[in-house]
Amino acid sequence: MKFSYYPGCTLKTKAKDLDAYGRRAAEALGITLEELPEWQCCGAVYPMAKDEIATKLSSVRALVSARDLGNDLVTLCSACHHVIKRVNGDMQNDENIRTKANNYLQLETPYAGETKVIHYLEMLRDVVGFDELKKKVVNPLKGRKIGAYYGCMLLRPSKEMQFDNPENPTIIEDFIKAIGATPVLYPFRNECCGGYVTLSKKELAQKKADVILESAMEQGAEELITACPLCMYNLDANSTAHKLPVHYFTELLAEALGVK
Amino acid sequence: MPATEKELAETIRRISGVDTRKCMKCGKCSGTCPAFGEMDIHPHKFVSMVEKGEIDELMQSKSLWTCLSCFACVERCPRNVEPARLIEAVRLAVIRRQGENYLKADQIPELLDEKLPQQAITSAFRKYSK
Amino acid sequence: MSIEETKKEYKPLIVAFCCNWCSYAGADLAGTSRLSYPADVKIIRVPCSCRVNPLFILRAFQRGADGVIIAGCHPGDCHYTSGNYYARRRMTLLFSMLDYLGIERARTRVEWISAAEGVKFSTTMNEFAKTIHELGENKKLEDLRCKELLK
Amino acid sequence: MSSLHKIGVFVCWCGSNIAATVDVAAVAEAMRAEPNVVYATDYQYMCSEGGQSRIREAIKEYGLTGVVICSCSPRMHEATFRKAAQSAGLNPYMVEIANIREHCSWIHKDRMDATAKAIVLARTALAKLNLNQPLTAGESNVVKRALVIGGGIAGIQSALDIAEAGYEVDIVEKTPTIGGRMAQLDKTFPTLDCAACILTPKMVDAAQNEKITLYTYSEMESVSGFVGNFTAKIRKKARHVNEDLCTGCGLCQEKCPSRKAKNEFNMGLNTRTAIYIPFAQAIPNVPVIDTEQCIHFKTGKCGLCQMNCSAKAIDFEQQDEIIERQYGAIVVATGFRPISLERFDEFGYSQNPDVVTSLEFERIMNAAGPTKGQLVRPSDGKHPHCIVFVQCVGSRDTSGCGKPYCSKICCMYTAKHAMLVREKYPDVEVHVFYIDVRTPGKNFDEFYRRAVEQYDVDYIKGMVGKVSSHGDKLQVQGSDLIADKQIIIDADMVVLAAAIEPDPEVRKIATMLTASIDTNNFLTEAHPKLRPVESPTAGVFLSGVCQGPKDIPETVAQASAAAAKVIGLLAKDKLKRNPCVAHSDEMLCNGCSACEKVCPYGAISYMDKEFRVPGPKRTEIRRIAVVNEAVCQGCGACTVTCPSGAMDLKGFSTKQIMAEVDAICR
Repeated sequence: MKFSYYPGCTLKTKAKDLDAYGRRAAEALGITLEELPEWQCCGAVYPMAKDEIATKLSSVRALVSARDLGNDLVTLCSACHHVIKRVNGDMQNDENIRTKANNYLQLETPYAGETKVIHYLEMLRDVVGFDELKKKVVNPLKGRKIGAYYGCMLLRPSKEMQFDNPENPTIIEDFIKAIGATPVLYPFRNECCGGYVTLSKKELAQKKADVILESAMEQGAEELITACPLCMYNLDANSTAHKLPVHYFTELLAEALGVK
Repeated sequence: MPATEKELAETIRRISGVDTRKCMKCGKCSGTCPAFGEMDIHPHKFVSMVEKGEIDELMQSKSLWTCLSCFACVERCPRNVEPARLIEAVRLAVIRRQGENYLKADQIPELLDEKLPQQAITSAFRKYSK
Repeated sequence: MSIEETKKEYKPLIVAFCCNWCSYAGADLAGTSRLSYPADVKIIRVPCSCRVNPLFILRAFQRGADGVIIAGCHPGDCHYTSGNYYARRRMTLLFSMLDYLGIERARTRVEWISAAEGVKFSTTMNEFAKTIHELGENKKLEDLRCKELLK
Repeated sequence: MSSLHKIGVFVCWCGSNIAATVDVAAVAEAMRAEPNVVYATDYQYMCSEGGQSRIREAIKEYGLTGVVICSCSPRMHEATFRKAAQSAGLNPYMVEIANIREHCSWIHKDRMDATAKAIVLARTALAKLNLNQPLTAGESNVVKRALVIGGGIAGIQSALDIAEAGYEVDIVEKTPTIGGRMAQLDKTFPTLDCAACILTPKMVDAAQNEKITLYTYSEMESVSGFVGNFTAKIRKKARHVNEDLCTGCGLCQEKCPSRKAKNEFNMGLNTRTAIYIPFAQAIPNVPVIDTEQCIHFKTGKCGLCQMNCSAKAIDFEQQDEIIERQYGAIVVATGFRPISLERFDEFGYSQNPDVVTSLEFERIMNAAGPTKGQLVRPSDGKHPHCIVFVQCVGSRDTSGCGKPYCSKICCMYTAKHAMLVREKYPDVEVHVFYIDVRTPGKNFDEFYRRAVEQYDVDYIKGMVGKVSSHGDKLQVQGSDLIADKQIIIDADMVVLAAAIEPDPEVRKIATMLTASIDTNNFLTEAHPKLRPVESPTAGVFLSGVCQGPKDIPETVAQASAAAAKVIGLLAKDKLKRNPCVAHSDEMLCNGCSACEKVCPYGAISYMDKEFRVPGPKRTEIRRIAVVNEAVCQGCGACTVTCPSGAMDLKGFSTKQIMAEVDAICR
């Protein structure tokens, strides 16, 4: 099974682990992730305004590039996934954006959202299958009580992201079960960590992260996993009161598959 | 020539793509917003003020810079109103004006710490400046 | 009068066949709710969309109609159980023939509009009238003798 | 032919409804110039006695052979004008309506455009009328028996009223007992009398009334026929308990070892046995075996119920039974259910047992419910100290997760619940999140105000954004719009006023009856104001929530109204049939059978008939189609299918419709 792979900027710098473990685990699962040639930064936030075209072009380029290679596109960073998936939706459904983006890019074949964008977790669920994954685990993480932290970007808006039930998601819990650990459900797993506001309003982000950690600890989680470098930062480096170890989910995946 | 408030309101509605008339004023957005406490104009009021065309006041609002873009209001709105899009549109109306950037490049270094991911800087730049 | 001006004054002629149970009632509801659509649309009441003979549509085009729309109950909701299915099948065949004859596919339409869908009735008619207006006058099937006779 | 016609045209102003946008005098003037038109006039209200007498007088004075009325929709007043024409000696089918109100004056603003269109519509009606033939409606018999589908309060009330008038009624109820949703309720607003106390006597009345037959645990298989003469097939599902032998002692239920099935009557809050009577006052008081739960049906073993039944009523071999019956009228009373809350997980319903729906809360508060009326939390059986009610959960929701309409009953039952809790347990703090409080109804607003002013219920204008568990509390985060604050309440229970939707069975039944249904699965009434209890399908009547959300008083009122309509129908010995039926021209028919294949009613048959022909043979026998006018419903499917053009529809003939097309395209 071969996919085009979009790592994104942060995975090349501060979140190298997220990327490296992700690649190793994919290899162990028999999946080839081909990094897109010459990808550009997705912009990290989805430009919501209807008249923002230029800021969407880098995502369109990545999408076109995957299409031309004939591959589905796998993302790993939540923010990149959010941006690329929604821009792809615009290219499918918003005639104005589609026309303008195509006019600007002057492609040989105009792009209308043909590329299928899936997140690494969706790949595990829908392509590999959690039952299959379970069979390939050599080092089950028995006894570990792990809370899944979803954050915002993967789930919302659910009409566009089509990722999981936005209010009661289960994909990461199913993942945790597959790698042999025990998922801990807690109600704030889909609440915001504070996001980019951490840059200018640290206290606000801290408050948000603390609430999440508190909720997870109360339900008995001993560690958290996430798919987002910014969530990682807010929960790990930026929180004040409650401390829980936070990992990228790919790290645990690699560990379970014996390729860490 | 600077745009009149009425023209501005029209622009906000156009670039946000939001039909504020669909709002039934239930307040679920404000019941849901994780940044509510840090906002001066709360999501439900934001929608109502766009509806009424009170854009000048919104452009001064703290809420523009505290919205986390978490899309909880969008997700839970029973009428598909999407308040986050309105906040983004007003924010754009501010930063698209010459010299009105909320965050300037030379302010960045002092805000950084070694663990902060690039993603945060890029996001903040996209959200706060043009 | 310049060509531009004549174009502006062009008022298309649209014939709408509406089934008595759903779409005609839907049109009534559009009226009761004061949901406007262009006066170019004229409605003929039929008991069921399956009463619409393809000949009626040909006749309309011959007599200079610019667009014809058939509206019936939603699939599964036909007052006569299955009439709208017949209508759908017949019209699919007829429309492809009309297409072959050079009558643009967009000049003909089948829509399902229930008695409760006044809004849908009006938006459908507005859209259709707009489409026909953009397509302009239909001259392909027009039988000029008919016009002569009527003069 | 057309030159023989003398036609009168009457243009209605409808007060200002038409006259404000259409120049009625100009329409009359234009019509006066049309061939065959001998008289044209306009009048303020054509449907009034004054208007009708004008029509009658003109028919006599000018010897009119046909009448065109330019007025409101024919769905509104066609029957009125036909009657007026008939009373002046004109065949009622020589009346045509040009709809210049709903299809013209109400939707167009420009007076020129509207007037021009009104003239075209009037000419179109005239063109059709020129080709009209006088029609005579045939008659058919009325079967003096009514069918009521659904045995809730709506169905029971309709059945009782019909039986009271002396007609036989059958009730078909899919669950094992009649009673419906009302049987699940505790107290009823705004009087707070107990639901069981007012419902169970009615259930008993229905069971004991000799004119009423109950088919419980039964479902509709099929319906055919038409007003006055429906044929219905009812599937009486096997109860595996003989109704005639069972004494209702309940011993079987006591002995049954399979006790894991969710108790539907208690909204799944507790369990029941495999053989069960839904509740103590069930009618009939005969248990039913849930074959999916029963050990005997699953493994062939057990049989404890049979061994213990002294009446020998348990019958594992019992089979479904199909009952076929004729009915003159049908009442649909299929009721409602609360919507599924799977798309509202922000309220934590699926994740926390202490978040309940209002109907579940109703069972908790009910003295005969799973907690014997003790207010306790489902999770730990503890007494709650703070309860939050959330209104409009899934109502007025256009996001696609819920229903776009107001469910109508939630404001009142929430006020009732809040009040009952405060009255019984003054220590419990009660908060209600509301968007609007809607209390139109007699003594309704007073009731709601009592909850606030007398019982200190805290009404908060705002909506809950999220419910999350926090220790053994539920953290309710919501907005208080008046204070412009976000508030957090630590509650012990959360009660969600879930939107209601028609029972999903209604779709199947509507299809059977060819009754129309709207986008929300509510049955459509023939006219939203003037014919609110009739379906557009003749002989089918609507009762209760299947037509739209309503509370008990409204449901009972509508049930009685539907019954009155049924009684009016059954009181007739003969019904006039629709004369607009298909007719085959035997000289053109080649007997190909194409029409028979498309007829949904089986109204077309074939016969061999002898015809005179030129030549030495003199006669020949040909196969021709014959339409049974009593069965034909006049859809016209056959007319288009007929390859030889022999089949035509009276009142909507090919020539008439062609003439209408021509008139529009003139």
